[in-house]
Amino acid sequence: MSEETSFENEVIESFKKVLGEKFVDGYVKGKRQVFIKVVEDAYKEALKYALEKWSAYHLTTITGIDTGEKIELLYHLLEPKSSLTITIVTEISRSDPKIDTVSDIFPSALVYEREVFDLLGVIFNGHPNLTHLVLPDDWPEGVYPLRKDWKPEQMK
Amino acid sequence: MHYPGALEKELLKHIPKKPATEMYPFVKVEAPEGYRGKIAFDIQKCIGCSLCALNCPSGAIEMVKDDRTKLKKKPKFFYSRCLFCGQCEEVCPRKAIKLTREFELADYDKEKMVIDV
Amino acid sequence: MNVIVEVKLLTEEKRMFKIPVGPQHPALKEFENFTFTVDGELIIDVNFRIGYTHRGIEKLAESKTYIQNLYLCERVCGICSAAHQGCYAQTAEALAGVTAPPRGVYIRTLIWELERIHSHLLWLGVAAHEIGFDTFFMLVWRDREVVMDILEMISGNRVNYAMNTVGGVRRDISDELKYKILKGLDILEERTKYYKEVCMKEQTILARAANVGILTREQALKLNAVGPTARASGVNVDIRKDVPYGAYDEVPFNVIVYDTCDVLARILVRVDETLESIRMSRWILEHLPQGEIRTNFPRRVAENEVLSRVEAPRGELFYYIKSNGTDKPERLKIRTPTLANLLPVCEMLKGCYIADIPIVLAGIDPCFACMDRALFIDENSGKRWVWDTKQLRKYSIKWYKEHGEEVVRERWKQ
Amino acid sequence: MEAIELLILILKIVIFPGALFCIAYGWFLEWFDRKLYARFQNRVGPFLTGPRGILQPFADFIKLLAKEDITPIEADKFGFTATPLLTLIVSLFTLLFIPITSLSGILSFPGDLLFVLFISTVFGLLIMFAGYFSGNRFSIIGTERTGLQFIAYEIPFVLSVISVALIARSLEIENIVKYQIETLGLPLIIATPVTFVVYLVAFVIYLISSLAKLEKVPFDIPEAETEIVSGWQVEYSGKKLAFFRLATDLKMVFVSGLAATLFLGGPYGPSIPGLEPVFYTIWFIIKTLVVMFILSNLRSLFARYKIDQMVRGFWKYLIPIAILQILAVEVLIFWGVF
Repeated sequence: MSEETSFENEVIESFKKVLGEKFVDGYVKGKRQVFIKVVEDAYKEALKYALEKWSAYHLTTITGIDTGEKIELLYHLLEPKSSLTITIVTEISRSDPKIDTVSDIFPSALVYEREVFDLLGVIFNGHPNLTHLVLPDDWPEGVYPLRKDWKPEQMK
Repeated sequence: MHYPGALEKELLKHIPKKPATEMYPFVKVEAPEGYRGKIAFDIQKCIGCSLCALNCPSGAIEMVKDDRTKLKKKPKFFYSRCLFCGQCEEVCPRKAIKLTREFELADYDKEKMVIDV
Repeated sequence: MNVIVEVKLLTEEKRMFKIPVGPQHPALKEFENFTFTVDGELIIDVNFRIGYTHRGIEKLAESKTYIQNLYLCERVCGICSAAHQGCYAQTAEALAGVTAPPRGVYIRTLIWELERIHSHLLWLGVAAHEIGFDTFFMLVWRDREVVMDILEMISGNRVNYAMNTVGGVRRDISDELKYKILKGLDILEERTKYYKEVCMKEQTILARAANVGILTREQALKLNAVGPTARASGVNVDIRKDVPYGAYDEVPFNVIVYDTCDVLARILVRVDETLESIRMSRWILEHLPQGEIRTNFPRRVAENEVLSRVEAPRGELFYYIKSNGTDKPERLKIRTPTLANLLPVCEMLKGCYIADIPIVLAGIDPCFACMDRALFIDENSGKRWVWDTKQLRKYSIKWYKEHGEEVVRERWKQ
Repeated sequence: MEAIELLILILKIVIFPGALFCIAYGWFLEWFDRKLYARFQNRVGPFLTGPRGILQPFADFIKLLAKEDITPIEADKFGFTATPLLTLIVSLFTLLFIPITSLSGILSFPGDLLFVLFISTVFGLLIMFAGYFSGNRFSIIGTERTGLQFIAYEIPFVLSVISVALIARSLEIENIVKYQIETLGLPLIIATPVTFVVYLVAFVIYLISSLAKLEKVPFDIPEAETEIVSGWQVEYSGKKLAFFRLATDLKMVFVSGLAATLFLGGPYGPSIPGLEPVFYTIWFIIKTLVVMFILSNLRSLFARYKIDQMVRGFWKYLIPIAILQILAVEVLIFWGVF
């Protein structure tokens, strides 16, 4: 077991070293799947580090989860050659969800950030075109369907 | 080596051949063995356990009152909503539900698209 | 100096001509909108607006059990239904710590490969149709029926196979069926080889596909292109090899990479992958292990989170599930390959001609319904927004009386 | 006496072999084309209306007549309504010059070949108007493309026709037909080995440019369905579309009829004396069907070219070849071969 997870642990250790206090938690879920939880203002640093040190250039997607009190953002990165999946997890406030865009590091984030904005209402500072992606243009302002307190009946 | 008209030989072969089209509504086509089509329900075997209704992904099964089964309930199938996934067939403990090979189910009236044995 | 700049801007502005492609357009088989700014026949800029088929699947999944979600995920996409369902099943298995038996995994992999054959042949036909080659389209689709029939024989349906379940697969493959499949695969291999030959010989196809819709290797890497689109740009990325899942660490196969970066490369990548898939299907059938095809799956799943990837016919498909101890998932996230290829396709289209729009758009094998995932059926309250034709007609007439004129006017102002 | 002659002429123009016959034959050719196209693709094609679906084009026409006729807000109302009618009239008019029942057309005068060629170029212009008047974005692109395509295919088309006129030393269609029969004894294209070689080239050029004239694959660029939704005719519906489709069918009769006239010896063929009109009509139908077979085969064989490729191809290859071919004919005439 220890041999199998040694590579994953090495990844977690390296993040711990670089981020220091901003590193919150690191855990392994399945083979070559590393989750790194960081504080709100260090996520960009972590992403950059994942790109530079572990060359995880492929941003698969950004998942937003409404946990009730906070909104959790998961940046799923992939490094295909060593099949390493790094997920950078960060939590932001639910009442005023604002975070900087990462589209300057990962251009493909442009679409995924719009999706998260559309469905969860997270505002990405510096995004050039933060408009509806999947919801219709006449969708009411401030209604975000993927939040837990939104029920489909509200649409009637 | 490339040139326009690489398909010519193949095309001329088709002229005397019979077309591949199946003249479906005029000539009936049989669905293969194991096809998931219209639901056939056997009330004799049913015990009214509601497992099918609980597992149905599209809510096409509703449990209604019926005295013939053990638990005084029987499923009513609205196949206008059915996905034909066969989950009800799979979970049924008494094999009372079976998906048949019948597939011509379209109707103008939604009310008629119900199996209520 | 200023004046000159201004004059130049004005004339440029005047020369801009916007053509809307979609929401309904013959080049798009589904509803999306791309607005092209053109100068004569040359495309200068592309804007997209997606979401016309948003069905709210991710939200709906939170109110359904793990078993019900199987069939929901299957309906994210029609063409790659097995990829979605299989990916969901495999993620859910990892979530609950269940391992599917080897025979189940092999059959699942077989369905994935057969689906790839069917999807790529479908795409080849559509691509031929987009460049006006209807004969090729008809012939390819005629021969695609062989693999459709195989899939129907195995699973009981042509499109939504419903083969996978959490913990394995639902149907076994008998020896008699195996023989039939092998026979069908022989026909498919012969025909696919012939079509590849035609693609390389036919001058009109080459004239439309070669050097069209260029996406360089650097752009593909930077914009995170996935699947055959990336492989046609010389990026050696294939989830089946990179992050092996299912039985792919045992099945021998080659990753097809072309480096001409154009539509022709995308055609050849897909045709070659079809041939590779036929070979793989044969190998899987011959090496099918004995034993069970499924195991039990718990009704409730303890708190956990897991992500997994599948190489769908269109590229990397991504599922993320978070559970909360009940029988329903807390969050289900789907990232479909078309969404990832959206920015690359916009990049490809710049500098193309209007005539290239259909084939370049089709070049990524777009599946917009996949990408959008949406519809407001409320399961809990039982309220349904399903209308019959009469109501729908009434509503549409009413809507157009109210809005029609102004909408048309507004369109014209643009 | 004159009144009866006039009546016969009117009957000829209106019924046989004029308008009504041509329209019916146009529908027949469309059915033949669709059926063949389907057979090449291993499909069935139209099969429901009438025996083997032969009435399908007629049924389509009737259906379109009954459909809602929409005029867009931005369209030029007069032009939008007038062009379909004009196109129909012009395409009917050209057919009066094609010999069907006898060796000359219903209308015939010295130099009518040039006149027919001139009118047939009006097709292209009318298509441009049709697209322009509907004011749709797609039809404007379709118009642009029609214009570009027009300057590419019209020259080789005319050159290939003129080379035939050169050898017969006449610009009258009747004389060209008679020359083939009387002087050569056989249709131009198979009369002698020399004419075969020279006129095969002209015939091929004629067929290729008539594919462009008829807007069929690989030159259906102005109406390319997957690119610009059917281009210049995107806004037309109902009766207007029905007229356009009928005009397209008539163009098919014209193009195949002209090919039969110029290269295949017109309606002439073995016949029983006294029954020439009947036999000539049959020969005309056989010859046009041969031309249609080739055209259908060609259109099921290729992918659509891009407009730049098409124009480049025509100017780079087809026009020089057509000019060389005319020069070759001149030289042969100079040497006294013809």
